[in-house]
Amino acid sequence: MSQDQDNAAEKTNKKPENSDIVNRTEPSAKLASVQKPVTKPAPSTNTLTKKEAEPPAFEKAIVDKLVNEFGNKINVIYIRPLRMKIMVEPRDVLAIAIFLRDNMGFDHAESVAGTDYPKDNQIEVIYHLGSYGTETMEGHIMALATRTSRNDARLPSLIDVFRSVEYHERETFEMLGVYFEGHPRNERFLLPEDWADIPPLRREFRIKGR
Amino acid sequence: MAGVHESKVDEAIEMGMQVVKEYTADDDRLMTLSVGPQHPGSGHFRFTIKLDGDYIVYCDPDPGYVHRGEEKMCEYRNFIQNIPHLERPVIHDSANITYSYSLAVEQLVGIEVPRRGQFIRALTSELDRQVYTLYWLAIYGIFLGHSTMFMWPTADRELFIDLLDSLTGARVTHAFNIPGGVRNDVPEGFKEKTLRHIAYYEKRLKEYEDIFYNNPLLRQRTEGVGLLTKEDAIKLGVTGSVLRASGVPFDVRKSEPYDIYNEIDFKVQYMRTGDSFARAYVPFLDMKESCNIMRQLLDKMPESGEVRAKLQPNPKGPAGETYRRVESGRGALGYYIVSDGTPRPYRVKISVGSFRNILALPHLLVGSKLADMPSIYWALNYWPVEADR
Amino acid sequence: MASYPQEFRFGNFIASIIWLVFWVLLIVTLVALPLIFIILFYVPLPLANGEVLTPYLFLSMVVDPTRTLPILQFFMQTDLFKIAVFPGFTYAALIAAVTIFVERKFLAKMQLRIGPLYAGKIEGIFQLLADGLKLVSKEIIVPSGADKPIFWAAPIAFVATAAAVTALIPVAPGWVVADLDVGIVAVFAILGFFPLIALLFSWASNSKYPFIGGLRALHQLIAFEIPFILSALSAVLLAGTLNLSGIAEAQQPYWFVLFLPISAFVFYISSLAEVERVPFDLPEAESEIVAGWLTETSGMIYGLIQLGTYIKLYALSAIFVVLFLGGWSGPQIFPQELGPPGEKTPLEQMLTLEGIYNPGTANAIFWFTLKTFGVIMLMLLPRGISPRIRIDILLHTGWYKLIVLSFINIFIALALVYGGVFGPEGILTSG
Amino acid sequence: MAEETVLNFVPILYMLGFGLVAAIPALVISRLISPRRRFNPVKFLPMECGQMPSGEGRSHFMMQYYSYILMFVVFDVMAIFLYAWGASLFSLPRAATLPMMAFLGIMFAAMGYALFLSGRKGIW
Repeated sequence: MSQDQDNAAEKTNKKPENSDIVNRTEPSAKLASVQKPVTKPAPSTNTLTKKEAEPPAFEKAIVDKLVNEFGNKINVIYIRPLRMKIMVEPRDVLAIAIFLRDNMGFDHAESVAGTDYPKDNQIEVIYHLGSYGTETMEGHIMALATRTSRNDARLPSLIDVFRSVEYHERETFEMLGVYFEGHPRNERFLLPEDWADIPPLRREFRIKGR
Repeated sequence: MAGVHESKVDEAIEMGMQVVKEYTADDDRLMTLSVGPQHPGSGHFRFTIKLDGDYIVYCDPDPGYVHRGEEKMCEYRNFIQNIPHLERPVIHDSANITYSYSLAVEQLVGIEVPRRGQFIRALTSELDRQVYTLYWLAIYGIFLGHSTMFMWPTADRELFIDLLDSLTGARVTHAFNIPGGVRNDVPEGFKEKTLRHIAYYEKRLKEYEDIFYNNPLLRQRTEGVGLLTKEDAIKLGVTGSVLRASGVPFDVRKSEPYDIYNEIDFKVQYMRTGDSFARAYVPFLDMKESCNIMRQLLDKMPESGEVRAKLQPNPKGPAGETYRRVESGRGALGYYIVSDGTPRPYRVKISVGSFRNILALPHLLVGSKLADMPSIYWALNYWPVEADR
Repeated sequence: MASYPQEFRFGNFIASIIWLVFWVLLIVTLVALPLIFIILFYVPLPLANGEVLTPYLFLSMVVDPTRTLPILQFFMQTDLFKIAVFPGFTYAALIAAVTIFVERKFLAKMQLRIGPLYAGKIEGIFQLLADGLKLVSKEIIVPSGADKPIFWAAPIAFVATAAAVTALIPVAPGWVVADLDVGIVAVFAILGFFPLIALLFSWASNSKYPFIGGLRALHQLIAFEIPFILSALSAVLLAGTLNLSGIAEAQQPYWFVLFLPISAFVFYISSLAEVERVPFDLPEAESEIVAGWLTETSGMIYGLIQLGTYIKLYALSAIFVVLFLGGWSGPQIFPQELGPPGEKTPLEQMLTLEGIYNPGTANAIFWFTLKTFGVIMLMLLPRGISPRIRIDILLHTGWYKLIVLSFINIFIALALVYGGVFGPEGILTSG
Repeated sequence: MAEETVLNFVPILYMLGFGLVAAIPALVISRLISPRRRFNPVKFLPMECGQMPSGEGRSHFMMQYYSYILMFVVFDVMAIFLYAWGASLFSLPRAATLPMMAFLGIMFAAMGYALFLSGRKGIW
C-alpha cells in the first residue's frame, strides 16, 4: 500500500515535467512539522459548556500573549480547541488586528460576520482570522469581535490590515448597515440595484409572509 | 518561488504593467466591456472590464444575480429544516455544504455521531467533491475551447451521480448529511460498485491528462498566466485549490481533521507556480488523491453499526456560538452559527470558498490579455451561486 | 433512469433505410397511384402524333435514350451546368452539407456522444434540414444603430465569395468553371475578400463583441495569408505553372506532398486559420467575446455565414488536394463502359448513361472527392483534441515559425528544380 | 493554354452571381415567413450581456498587434511578386535566381527588423 503511494507520489512529481509539484509528506526538514496536524485534537462534538471548563494549553498561550500585550482592553469570551474568541472595543480593534497580524501570525480573515442584537441595541461584527503562514496554527481560528451601536453603526475598516476582508466588509455594510470607515467602497454588492429597504439582515426586517 | 517558466511570467507581468501605467481607468480610449450575466463565459455573475487594445486595465466584479438570502432564511427555520435549502447554492457539492452545517449544529446541540455514520458522511463528501470537480473541469475545458474536455468529464460524472443516487436517493441535492449522522445506511453491494467505478475512473483520469493537461496549446495558454504569488495568495485569503496552487499546502482535512479524517492517510497536493495551469492542475491531483481516500474509507468502514445518533425531534442546545469548516470542492467552507437557546439559529453566516476566491479576480485580470480572461476566471474555482448564497 | 438511445449499428442503419423504402412504396401504391388514375379518368388528355398522350406514352418518350441523352449531353457542356451544378455551386453545397453531418457524427464519436439522432429516423440524417428550416423561420434581428445595407449584404457576399473560390477548382480534366492561367493567384485574390467582409460586418453591427471579433479575424487572416501564399509557391516552383489544372497534371506519377511535406503542413495549418476552425477559432471565441463577429447574427444571416464557411472549407481542402495530393489522379477503377458489353436495350442505355459516361472523368471525380473528403476530415480533427489558441501566440506562430518553414521548403523545391529532378527535362517530369 | 483575356475571368463573375442568386432567396424567404414583432425596443439593442449598452459600439479601438497589419501590406506584395518569378522559373536562365535571392535577403532583413519592432508593444 505504502509502496503504491510512493509510486503515485513519484508520478505526480514527474508527470507535468515543468510544474514542480511537491507532496506534503515529502521528508524535508522544513516540512517535517506538518506531520503533526494528523494527531491534532479535532474540535470534537462535545457540548460547549463542558469545553470551556479547561482551556487547551496551546490556545491558552496564544490568548495569554494577547492579554499580556493589551491588558484589560481584551475581553476573552472563550478558549476551545482550535477556536478562540476575544471581544474588543471599536477604538482598539485596529491596533489589536495589527498586533494579531504582525506578532501572532494570523494573516488573513476567513469571514466577517455581523450579528444584530436589538435587545442590547448593538451590532456585533466578528472577524474570523486564520493563519496560512504559520504551520502550527493552520487549524486555529481567532474570532475578533467588536460591537457598535445600532443607531449609528460605524466601525474602522480592517482592509488595510487584512486585504481579504474587502468583500466581506462590503457585504456586511449592505446586509447590516455597518459603515466601515476607511473602506473604499461602502456600496451595494449582492443586493439588487434598486434595493430600497432597511438592511436585510437586521432583525426587524421580516421576510414577507413569515 | 522557483518556477520553471518564471521568465514567461515576468515577461507577462512586465508587459501588463507597461500598459496599465499608461492610462487611468476612465480614459476615453478604453473600451468598457461587460462580461455577464448573459455571457457564455461568465456564469450567473457579472464583471465589468475595461480594455486597452488586448489588455485588461480594470476589472470590477458584481456578483449577486443569484442571491437568495440563505442566511436570512436560516433564521426562520429550525436546525433540521434548514438542510434542504442550504444545499441549493451548490447542488453539485451539496454533501459538503451540509456536512459543515451538521458539524456546527452537532457542536451546538451536543451530539456524537456514530462511527459508521462518520465514515459514510466522509464518503458522500468525497463523492460529491468528485462530482463537483468533474463539472468544474468540464467547464474549464469548454472555456478554453476544448470541447472534448467538456463532454468527457460530464459523462464520467454520471458514475458518481449514480453511486450517490443509489446511496441517497437523489442525483444532486441529497439532503443526506444531517446533524447526528446520515439518513440511511449504504445499500447492498455499494462497496464493490464503488471500487469498480473508482478503478474505471482512475483509467479515465490518465486519459484526461493526455488529452488536456499535456496538450501543448493548453500549456501555452495557461502557463505563466494570471500569476498569484504565495504572499498575495495569503494576503488575499484565497482558499482551496487556488491557495494550494500558489504553494501553500493548506487543507482543512489535514489541518483541522473533522470526523474520521485523522485516521485517513493522504497527502495534500499542491504546486508552487501559482499560475492558471497550477490552479487547473491541483484539483485534478486532488481527484486522484480522493480516489485513494475513498478506497481507505471503504476499507476501514465498520461492518455494521448505527449510522445516526438519536436526535430529539426539534433539537436545540444552550446559547452559544461556533465556527466549523470542512474542505469542499472550492476550499474551506465554514459556518458561523449563533444560537440563543431556541430551536432556530439566531444567526447563520456561511463563509464560502467562492466568495473568498473572487477577491483575486481583479488582482489577476488587470494587466492580462482579454484571451486569458476565461482561463483565469474559471481557474479561480468560483461557483457564482455559492458566492451569492 | 433515462433511456439512452441505441448505439450506431450498421445493421440498424440498413434496416431503417429498408423500412423507409417500404413505407414510401406502400404510400405510393395505396394512395398516389389510385389518385392518379382517378384524375386521369376525368381529365381529357392531349393528342401527340395522333395518339392520346397518356402518362405512359409521356414517360416512355422521356426515357427514350435517343431523345433524352443528347439533350442532357448538350446541357452538360454549357456554362450554366458547370456553374450551377457540377463543379460549381450545387456540388460545393452538397459537400458542405455532408461535411456538417459528418462533422457532427465524427465529433460525437470522439467525445463519447451519439450526435444528432432523432430528426430523420436514420441517425439524424435530416438534422441539417431541420436546422435549416429552423433558421429560415427565425426572426432576423437587426440591432439598432446597425449599418443596414452592409448588415444585409455581408452574409450574401460571404456566400458568393466562397462560391467564387470554388469556380477555380479543377475537379476533373476540363471540369472547371474558370480555367485561368493565373489560377492560384486568383484564389488568393478572392480569399483576400474574407477578412474584409468579416471586418465590414462586425463594424456594421454596432456592437462591441463583434467589433473585437472582426479585428481578431482581420489579424488572424492576415497573419496566415503570407505563409499560405508562400507554401503554395513551392508547388508552383515544381510545376512551373500557375494554372491549377496544370499543377494537378504536373504531379501525375508522384504527388508533391512527397517532396514538400513541410509546405503541405504549413498550408494545412494556414487553411485551418483561414476557415476559423479550432484551434484558430478565436474570432468566434465564445467564452471571451460571446460569439465574436457573429454575435449579432440571427436566423438566416447566421445560416448563410455558416454555409459560406463550409463551402470555404471545401474550397481550401480541394486546393490542398490540387496542390499537394495530385488533384484527380488515382488508379483507374471505373470500367470502360457501364453494364455488360454488346447491344443494349433502351432502358440499359438510359441506366448506363451512354454517351455521357466517361470512365476517365468518373474516375477523376471519384478520386478527387475522396481525397477532398480525407482532407476535410483532417481539418475537422483538431476540433476534438485541441483548445483555442491565443492571439499573440497565433501571430507569433504565423509570422515567425510558419514563414520560416515555408521558406525552407521553397529552397528545397529550388534545389529539386536545379538538381534536375523537376523542370523541363527533369527525371520526374511527366509528359 | 489559350490566350489569356479578360473573358477568361468572366466565369468567376458568373459563379459569384450564382452565389448571390442562391443566397438572396434564402434571406427573402426567411423574411417572408419569419415573425416580425417590433413592439419591444429593448430587443433591438446591441448585445451587452444582458445590460443596457454603455458607450458606442464603434469606437476607437487599437489592438496592440497593428504593426503586423502594416507588415502584411508590404510582404503580401513581395509574396505575390515571387509567383511571377516562380511560374517562369523553367524558362529563365539559372543566373536569374541570384537577383531573386538578393531581393529575398533584403526583404528578410526588413522583415526581421519589423518583427523586432512589433515585439516591442510600447510603440503603438
